[in-house]
Amino acid sequence: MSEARGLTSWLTTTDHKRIGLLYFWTALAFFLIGGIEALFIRVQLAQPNGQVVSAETYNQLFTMHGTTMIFLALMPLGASFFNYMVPLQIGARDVAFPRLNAFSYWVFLFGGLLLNASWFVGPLFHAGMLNVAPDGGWFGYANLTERQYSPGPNIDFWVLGLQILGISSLAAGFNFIVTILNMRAPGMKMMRLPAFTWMTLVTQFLIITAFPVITVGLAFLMFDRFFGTHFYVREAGATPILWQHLFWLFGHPEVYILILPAMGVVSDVLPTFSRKPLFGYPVVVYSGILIGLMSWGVWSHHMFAVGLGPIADSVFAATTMLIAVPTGVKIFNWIATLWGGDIRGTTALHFAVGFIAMFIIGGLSGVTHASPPADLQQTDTYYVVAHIHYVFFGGTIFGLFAGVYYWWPKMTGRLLDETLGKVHFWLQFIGMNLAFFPMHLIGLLGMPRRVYTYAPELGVGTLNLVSTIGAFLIALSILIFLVNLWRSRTHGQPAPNDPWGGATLEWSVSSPPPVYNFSVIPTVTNRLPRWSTERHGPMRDPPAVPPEPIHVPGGSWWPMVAALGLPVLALAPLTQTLWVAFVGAALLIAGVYAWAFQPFEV
Amino acid sequence: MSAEREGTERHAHPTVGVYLRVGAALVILTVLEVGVFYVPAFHVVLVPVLLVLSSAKFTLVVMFYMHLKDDNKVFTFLLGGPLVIAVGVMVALLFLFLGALTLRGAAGAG
Amino acid sequence: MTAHTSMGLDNRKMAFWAFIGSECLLFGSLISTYLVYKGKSIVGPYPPEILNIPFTSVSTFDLLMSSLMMVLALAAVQRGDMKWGKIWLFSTALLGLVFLGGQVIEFTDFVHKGLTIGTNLFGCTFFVLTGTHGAHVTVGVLWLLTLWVRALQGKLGPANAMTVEITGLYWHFVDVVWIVIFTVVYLIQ
Amino acid sequence: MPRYRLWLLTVALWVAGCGGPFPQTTLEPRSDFGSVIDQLFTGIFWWAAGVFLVVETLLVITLIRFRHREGRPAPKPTHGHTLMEIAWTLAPAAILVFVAVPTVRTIFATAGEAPADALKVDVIGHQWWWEFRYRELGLVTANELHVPLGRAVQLSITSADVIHAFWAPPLGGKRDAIPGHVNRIAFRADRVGVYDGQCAEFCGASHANMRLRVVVDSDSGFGRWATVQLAGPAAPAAGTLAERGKAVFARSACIGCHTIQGVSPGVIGPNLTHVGSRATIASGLFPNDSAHLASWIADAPALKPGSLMTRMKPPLKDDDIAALVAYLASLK
Ligand code: HEA
Ligand code: HEA
Ligand code: HEC
Ligand code: CUA
Ligand SMILES: [Cu+2]
Repeated sequence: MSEARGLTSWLTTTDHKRIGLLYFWTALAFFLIGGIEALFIRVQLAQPNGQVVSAETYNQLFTMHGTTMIFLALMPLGASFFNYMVPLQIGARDVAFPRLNAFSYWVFLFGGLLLNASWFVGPLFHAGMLNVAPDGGWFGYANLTERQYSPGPNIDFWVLGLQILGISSLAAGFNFIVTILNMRAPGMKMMRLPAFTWMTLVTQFLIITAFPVITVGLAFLMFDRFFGTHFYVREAGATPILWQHLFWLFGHPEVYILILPAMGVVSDVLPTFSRKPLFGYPVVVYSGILIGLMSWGVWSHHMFAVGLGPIADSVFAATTMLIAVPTGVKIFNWIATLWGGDIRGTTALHFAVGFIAMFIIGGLSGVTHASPPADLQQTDTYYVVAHIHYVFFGGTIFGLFAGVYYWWPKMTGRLLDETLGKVHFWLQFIGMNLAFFPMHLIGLLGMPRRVYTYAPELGVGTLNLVSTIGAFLIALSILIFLVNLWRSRTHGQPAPNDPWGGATLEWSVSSPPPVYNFSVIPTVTNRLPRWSTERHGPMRDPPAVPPEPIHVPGGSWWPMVAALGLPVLALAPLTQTLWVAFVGAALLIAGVYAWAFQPFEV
Repeated sequence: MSAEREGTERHAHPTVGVYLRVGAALVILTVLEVGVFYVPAFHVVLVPVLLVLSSAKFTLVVMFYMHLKDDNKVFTFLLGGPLVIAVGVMVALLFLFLGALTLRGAAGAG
Repeated sequence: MTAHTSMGLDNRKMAFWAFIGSECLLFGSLISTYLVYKGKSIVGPYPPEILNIPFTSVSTFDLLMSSLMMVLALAAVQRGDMKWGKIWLFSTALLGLVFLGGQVIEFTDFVHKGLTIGTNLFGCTFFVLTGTHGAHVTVGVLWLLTLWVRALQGKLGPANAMTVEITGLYWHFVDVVWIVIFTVVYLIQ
Repeated sequence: MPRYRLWLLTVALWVAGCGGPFPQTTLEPRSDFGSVIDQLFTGIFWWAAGVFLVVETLLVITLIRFRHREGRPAPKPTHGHTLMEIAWTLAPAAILVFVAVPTVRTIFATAGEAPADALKVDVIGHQWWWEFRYRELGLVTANELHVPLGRAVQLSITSADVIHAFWAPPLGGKRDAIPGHVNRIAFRADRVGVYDGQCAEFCGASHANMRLRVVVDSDSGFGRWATVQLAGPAAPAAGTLAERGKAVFARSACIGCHTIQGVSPGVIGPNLTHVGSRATIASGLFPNDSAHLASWIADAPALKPGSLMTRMKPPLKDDDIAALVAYLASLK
């Protein structure tokens, strides 16, 4: 029952909390990599005719920046909270399939490593370093990504890496759907779930429906590149537009996959720090579900310049604009939650409020994109880059940082420094506005995105310089955050069970929680179990010592072995060696069989 | 943990007789499908008829062999939700590609 | 298992239904592509010249019957009749193998008639769609044979009925997908 | 110019340390197409600005008014309010009507249909340059599109390789150039001038260098230009450097890729029949002067990463290059 230590215990762990921490640190590392790539981009663009990197390197930088931030930083950072918090919030001892959970993590790690290995392995492909990283943009439009126009291994890394990452997300998706539906503590009805858990559930539904579509799109591209099919080849009667449809059918739900968890965090943080229940909880939940559903009907708004015809454009414009309604409902309910509250300005609250303030800007620029004729002037310019970063950075990153400052004490048992936290917040807030607001103007003044250079005559040199300065302010703020994490490990005050006075179950256990989470599985009688409202008093926390011994399942090597099979399989086409494929398949099959027949109980 | 559990896992599964009858129905429907395909008189309505027949087969297997008919509604939702999305996507893509939504031929070429 | 869950449902079964939901979009995308590219091939062979309806009808019949065997296997295992359980499990796998054999024959025949995966758009979409389905059948056959071996070893009994039920869900879903493919690819030309 | 534009531009100019004028700005439309889009955007912008102001103000007021103070009584646990929920669902929906209606109207107004007498030009994107074909005039040119003032122009846009996007911001919105598809935009330019643009869809190594220029001529100016372009290339005078250049051209690899009417039929690169009449070379990257022409001919990929005009093998001799430059410059 005592916790195992040492490297092996981490490699074989099936404990959702440890897997959550693994996700956290890995995602943070990838975030720094993606951020450093962004800094290179910004340095190159700081002035016209920049000479810091070559055109080819620049193209790899923005492709890897987008891909890394989306698939390797933000999604897994969300996953780290799903892992750590969802079982605690629903009163469970672990997720439904602990070993599948470990498998998801290892697949994610290996997929991320494979993608990033492309920076260094140029020499293996008779090219220099920094030459074979993916360079087709994060949405890899065919037919540019076909072998004919991208002959190197660059796009191969991208296709295979994304396929592997998709498997990780899908596995986690099934796992968390079952966990949330089926592992709730007694009395934890669906409409008593914390808002974060609800948004996690919606996110997982989007994942299991959206990822198969990109899987198919990527498989076609893979077959085209390796096996001589012509799915996107005009000369064979096909059209590259098919790729765009398949990609954005996935891509649009994907951006909501990235924002919904952050919205969930905010919906949990605001009530805690304004000492007031979430205003209109059912409405917030339903609007989240609605956003998820509607995200399936808007994908062609990324294709307004493609020429789908006026009727299709009108239909997609209308569906896209409609999404503003449920999103607005959430914003107003958050403000109403704060209204009349007793707002304590912790760092977590700063970030949550920062989310609201900045996401509105990103959402409104989204609405200006949603008008197809207007978008004809905006699409593929820095105006869209501004939108991307207001929703991703102002939205997802602020939301997730709110989560970090909120849950860090729970996850590590140590408090973060609030002063450093506020310095981090304000620097980041100023930095992001300096970095990304000018991009609106840069775009409207005619600078396209994905250009490694621009002419001085364009007149946007100074605006770009401002943007670069903003990016470095963000970097500084992130450094301060890293210092804060470090200090918390060495000097951080020990965290009590419940440093903030939270209403939900994760605060009822110690920080960090014991391996078995709950000494006694709680019985839930209302939506705010740890608060007293006019209708009920607070529940009693579970005892610190379990009244009867609790069986905790041991770890397993097999999820990692099976996961290892996937990157090995991917090496086969990359290196054009058949036997590698057999090794990979053997690892995968052996891993799965050993895993299936290994006795294991939850 | 079992306090709130009023799960209804153990539904009586259909009897072997039902399985056999469904099997027979599936075979008959398949024969009908192939029959329709070969009879020229039907060719005007071939597509709708085939779609109806295969949906019937689909439904039979899902309802009886996969027990969705008497099983928990969650399962119906887990299949039905994505299925509706999938069919919606399929219809939308057909419209977009066959140019039915375009006034001019721009996208129709695809 | 069921004793521990909030909805009183088996975790694995629920995960499997979610998986099947997800597969709907996988096959949905593949079938959409097939339909969207229908009639867009620039060179032959074209579907009517090459598809063998009588042959595939037999394969379809074979797969339907395997579904029937599968439910019979489940019914047998549930009532503890492991003798018939083994027989039905094995016949399900066998019919699956027959289907795969049919597919091998069909593919070889097509290649001989000049249709490979790279010949034209029909070849691309047809082989990838039916090939993906075939891969699913292959996994199913391996799974069924694993269960059958476990049954022979006496390690499969009524206590494992849920495992058989889940295997069945997978198998029937693969069958259902074929029902759609048979109609969309073979009959609606 | 609407007032907000002045404000926006002032801010921009101020921040930019007077970086203007902005040759690719979308905010000063120079065609009917551009103006319609601009009006639509202006309307939406104001709605968005209004929503922004109201919601952010509300947020800030809330934060100030309800910030923590010692001794404040515990807040009332309000759980929701149905009427308010309905109100803030309907209000955005109502606003969106005012965005959606003009949007749909503009979609149909800008669908690319031009009157029958429009000047029709085929635009073909290549990695990384533009080809323009005037079908009715039987005229082919590259990278610099000439159009007459005030007359409707219809562009039929497609691509010879990967996806590009044709974009000349002052004249209106962009459209993708997609292999196998033809996209159309129609506009009527309303001021004489030279307008910059560039490819807007990522298309590989030199996407950033795939620029273009649209020259809006007066009606007579356009006629004169067309007449010159229609004529064959001027034959260089005997004994000049240019004449030697023509000979070098005719025996070099150039003929495999470039058309010069009466000299060579190549179609991989731009038509050079009147290259001397263009203000820029290499899709708007460099001024068309002898220094740039010379270094371009010597080693194009060094000037333009990935350029498909590969380095000549064996390399041309310096005096050959000088001759070529003289010849090309003479092709007015
Ligand atoms: C977290 C990610 C995220 C989120 C949440 C959104 C949200 C939205 N997005 Fe965004 N989008 C992206 C990420 C995201 N987007 C990315 C990454 C791209 C570019 C991809 C690429 O090309 O690389 C993109 C591109 C993109 C485009 C294509 C642009 C182009 O390439 O030409 C469009 C077009 O319609 C669009 C629209 C919208 C809309 C309408 C919303 C709405 O959901 C916003 C709704 C929110 C609000 C409107 C604010 C709050 C509401 C109120 C306060 C109520 C009152 C409001 C009104 C009455 C208007 N987005
Ligand atoms: C998903 C989230 C996300 C996030 C968080 C970011 C964050 C940032 N992005 Fe990114 N961006 C995208 C998603 C994101 N981006 C996408 C999808 C694209 C489109 C890609 C495409 O076109 O294909 C894009 C494109 C994009 C472009 C356009 C490129 C182009 O079109 O040519 C630019 C340009 O400035 C940019 C800048 C930045 C900057 C400055 C940050 C900053 O906020 C980054 C801040 C972080 C750091 C600065 C890290 C901190 C590091 C340190 C403190 C160093 C520590 C060092 C060690 C420990 C060794 N991004
Ligand atoms: C391999 C094919 C190829 C050969 C050989 C070739 N060119 Fe080119 N040329 C191109 C292409 C492609 C472009 C457009 C490149 C770009 O702008 O990216 C081009 C562009 C040009 C331009 C600029 C045209 C414009 O309008 O901007 C000039 C001038 C030119 N070539 C001259 C020459 C001369 C002189 C030679 C022979 C010494 C030559 N080319 C040989 C392919 C070729
Ligand atoms: Cu052509 Cu970008
Ligand atoms: Cu979108």
